[in-house]
Amino acid sequence: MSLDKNGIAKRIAQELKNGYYVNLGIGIPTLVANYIPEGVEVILQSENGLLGIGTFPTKEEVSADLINAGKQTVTAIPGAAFFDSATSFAMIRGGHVDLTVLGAFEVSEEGDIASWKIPGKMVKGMGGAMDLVASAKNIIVAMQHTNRKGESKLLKKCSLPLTGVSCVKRIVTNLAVVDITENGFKLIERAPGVSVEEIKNATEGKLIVEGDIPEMKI
Amino acid sequence: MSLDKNGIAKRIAQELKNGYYVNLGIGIPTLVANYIPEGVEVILQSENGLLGIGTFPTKEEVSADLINAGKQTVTAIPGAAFFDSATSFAMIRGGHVDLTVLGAFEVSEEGDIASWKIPGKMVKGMGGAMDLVASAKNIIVAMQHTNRKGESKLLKKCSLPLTGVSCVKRIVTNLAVVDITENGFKLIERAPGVSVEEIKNATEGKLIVEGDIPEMKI
Amino acid sequence: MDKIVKNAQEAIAEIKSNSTIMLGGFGLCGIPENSINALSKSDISGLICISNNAGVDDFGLGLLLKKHQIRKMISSYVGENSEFERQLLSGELEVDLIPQGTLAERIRAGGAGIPAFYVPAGYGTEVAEGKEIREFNGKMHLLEYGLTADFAIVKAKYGDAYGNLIYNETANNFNNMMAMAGKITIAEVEELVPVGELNPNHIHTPGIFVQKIFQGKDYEKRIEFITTRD
Amino acid sequence: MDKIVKNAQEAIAEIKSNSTIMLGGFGLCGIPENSINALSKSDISGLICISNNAGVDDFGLGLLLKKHQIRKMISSYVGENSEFERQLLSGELEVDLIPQGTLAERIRAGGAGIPAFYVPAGYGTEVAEGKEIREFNGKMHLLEYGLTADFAIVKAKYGDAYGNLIYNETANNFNNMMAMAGKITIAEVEELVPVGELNPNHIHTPGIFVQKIFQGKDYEKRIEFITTRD
Repeated sequence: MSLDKNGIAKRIAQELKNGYYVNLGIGIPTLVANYIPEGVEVILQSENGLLGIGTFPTKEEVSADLINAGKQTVTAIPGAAFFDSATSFAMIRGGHVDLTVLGAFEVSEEGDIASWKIPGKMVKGMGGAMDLVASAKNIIVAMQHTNRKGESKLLKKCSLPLTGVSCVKRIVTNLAVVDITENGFKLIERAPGVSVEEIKNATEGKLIVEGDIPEMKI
Repeated sequence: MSLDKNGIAKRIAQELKNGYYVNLGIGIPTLVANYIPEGVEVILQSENGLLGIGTFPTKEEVSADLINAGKQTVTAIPGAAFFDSATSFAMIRGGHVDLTVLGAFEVSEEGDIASWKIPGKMVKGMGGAMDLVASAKNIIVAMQHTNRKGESKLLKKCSLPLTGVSCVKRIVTNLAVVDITENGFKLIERAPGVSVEEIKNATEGKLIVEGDIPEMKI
Repeated sequence: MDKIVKNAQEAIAEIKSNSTIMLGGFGLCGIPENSINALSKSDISGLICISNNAGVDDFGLGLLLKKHQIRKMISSYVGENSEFERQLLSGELEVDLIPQGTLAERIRAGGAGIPAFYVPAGYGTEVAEGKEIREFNGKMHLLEYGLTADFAIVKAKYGDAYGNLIYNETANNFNNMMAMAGKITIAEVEELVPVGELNPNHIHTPGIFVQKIFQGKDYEKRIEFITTRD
Repeated sequence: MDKIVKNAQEAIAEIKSNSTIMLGGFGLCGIPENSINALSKSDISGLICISNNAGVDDFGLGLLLKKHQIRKMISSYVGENSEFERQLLSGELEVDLIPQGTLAERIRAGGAGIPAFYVPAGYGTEVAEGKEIREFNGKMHLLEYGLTADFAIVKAKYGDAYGNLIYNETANNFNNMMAMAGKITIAEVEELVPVGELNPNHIHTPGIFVQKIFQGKDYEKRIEFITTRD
């Protein structure tokens, strides 16, 4: 059975290590914050100028001055810090953020990512995505394995305009955990009840399958 | 009668305009702060991270954390701001400081300045002088017209290693106020009782003298 | 050293049509509301606006878009604005999209007298088209240029007559760097306090970067997405 | 996320001979006294030290110079130190002199992932020797490179277990940027306060830049030139 969005977020949350500074993109990545394993303390960075994103506020706590990069009202944890956008991207570009999780339209065998622009559709802009993928030490993509037409999003080459090249390290989809290796995609885990065959069929790029592929533990 | 150090400082103080941000170098330039004309409000920048240098502290006010670029204890005026060295030089390099006053060993006809290194002598370093002269909108040099051997410090070409090129706008010495023009040094004012002839004799570079040269009003 | 002007109208009086202006804020957070409102009531047009976003249809820069006062936007993300989309598709409006971190750093560089610098963001993408590429430490980088503007308009929580500014929470965002990069920088503040009242250790934007400041009024501080846990 | 270590000795335990280390401070103002004292009691040697100044004979980096623990200094100004002068003239010590603003910006760039940038400082002087020169806006500039270090050691007034730091007065100076540029950054603080006690609007160095922090002790805070008006 393929994972829902929360399932993908739960699986990604297992990648978090104690002491990590993490930037979570909009969409599924944001949900990761709900599943941080017990005993693991991470600090969430928001590129609009906040280190230490807290929960959503109560109605009384809402502050127009305190939002995340998705422009939602948030709170700040005790020990948080506010700063300007240049400092925020100094953290990102300087490699101080340990893990970036973001969504994508497509990922290629070589770790290229397309996530910001669909020709013919209104272009809203790349926001901070190009900065994040160009500099993060570790990038995990959270996305569906196939698009609405059932076409694979794990491709030999991306067909859409790129956000960055050779940068994605791991992909967590509704079907599988896939790593980017020198030789292409490598299947690491299957979603519960999903067969290797199903994953292969849903993957356009070369998929390396070595030995038994364990099921995710969600 | 040639000016003493305080005289030079007093004359330079006349260059200050209301609302100026000013960086004063070590030595004579520091004395300028004592002669700011009435009705003129300027804010003094110290490149170690202070905007709004105040007077020297009383014994009780002394703070080891509050010094100027000459490493002397100072105070901060009401309305002062502290910041790091990168921000401090962003102000300087970005042209936000209106006037820089500094000392020099030599200045050339073309506005080159030598102020940091004498071959054969221990080199202490350029500190912030190269940054200041490369970027300040307006640079006034405060110095003696001649060195201890009686040799001119206003030269066709500097003989000592340079701090910066084509940057000095005006020189105030014990003998004269001299501007740097496209055609060389231009005599603007004489120190009280000092003749044009004396100034010419003390200037190695080409000195343009046009019309009557007024005495400084100190 | 008193830089206080009476209100937004007086603050923007010098701004001419076809100027390049930077406007602080991220989404609607920390935008100079009073100044934008005053601009929208003026007949200034042909503006090139450098701002991370473009407001919403009836608030923020959306107000200037609606009145066709903007010729070009330089931003990282321009969603949430249907009038923007219409003008862009019809060719009435130009847009330059820049990665957010590069935009922030270009503005800081402009204010700090750094004409150009190298960053990895955008390498291998259409952002790199026409740009100089250079390898450092085994990684490809693009040459990016410092940005300045005829005017920068920023908004802070606290300010004083010297132009010292303190921002609140994430409303700092682009304001601090833009203050550095305006040839003339206008600051509007929620609370204009007497000189000496701000702790000099806590100042985000030292007054040297600010030329005009005024006490703002009637802040709406609209929120794009109110999300609560209750 | 607790980054607290017991003391200076524990904080510097990882530092090996021949490391490159940045040390905050301007003159003797804001230097990491405790860490320097601990280094001077260690047998670490061959250090490359990036610090605006080199201390005085019997305080600050002068202590490490006296014990011949420093191989090379990267500074903007190294006066006020006769042992320094002796070692330099005898060839025991190397020194790289860098304009102060360029040094500050190179450190910030290193911490901010900017490999190189252009500045006007030093053009036409011996500082420009061997450097790439390029004209921007009619003015000549030098290409300068970002600087990082194996370790950065900084000193702040206040800090917490997350590594958030607040400096006092002009004791900020090089500390803030150096914290960004250390692969491992060690912070010593006059007052280590509980997490949540520092106002998040007032933090100069966000904790992400700091790996170890400790409560310093016995600060001497020596002053080079006590000048008073009375």
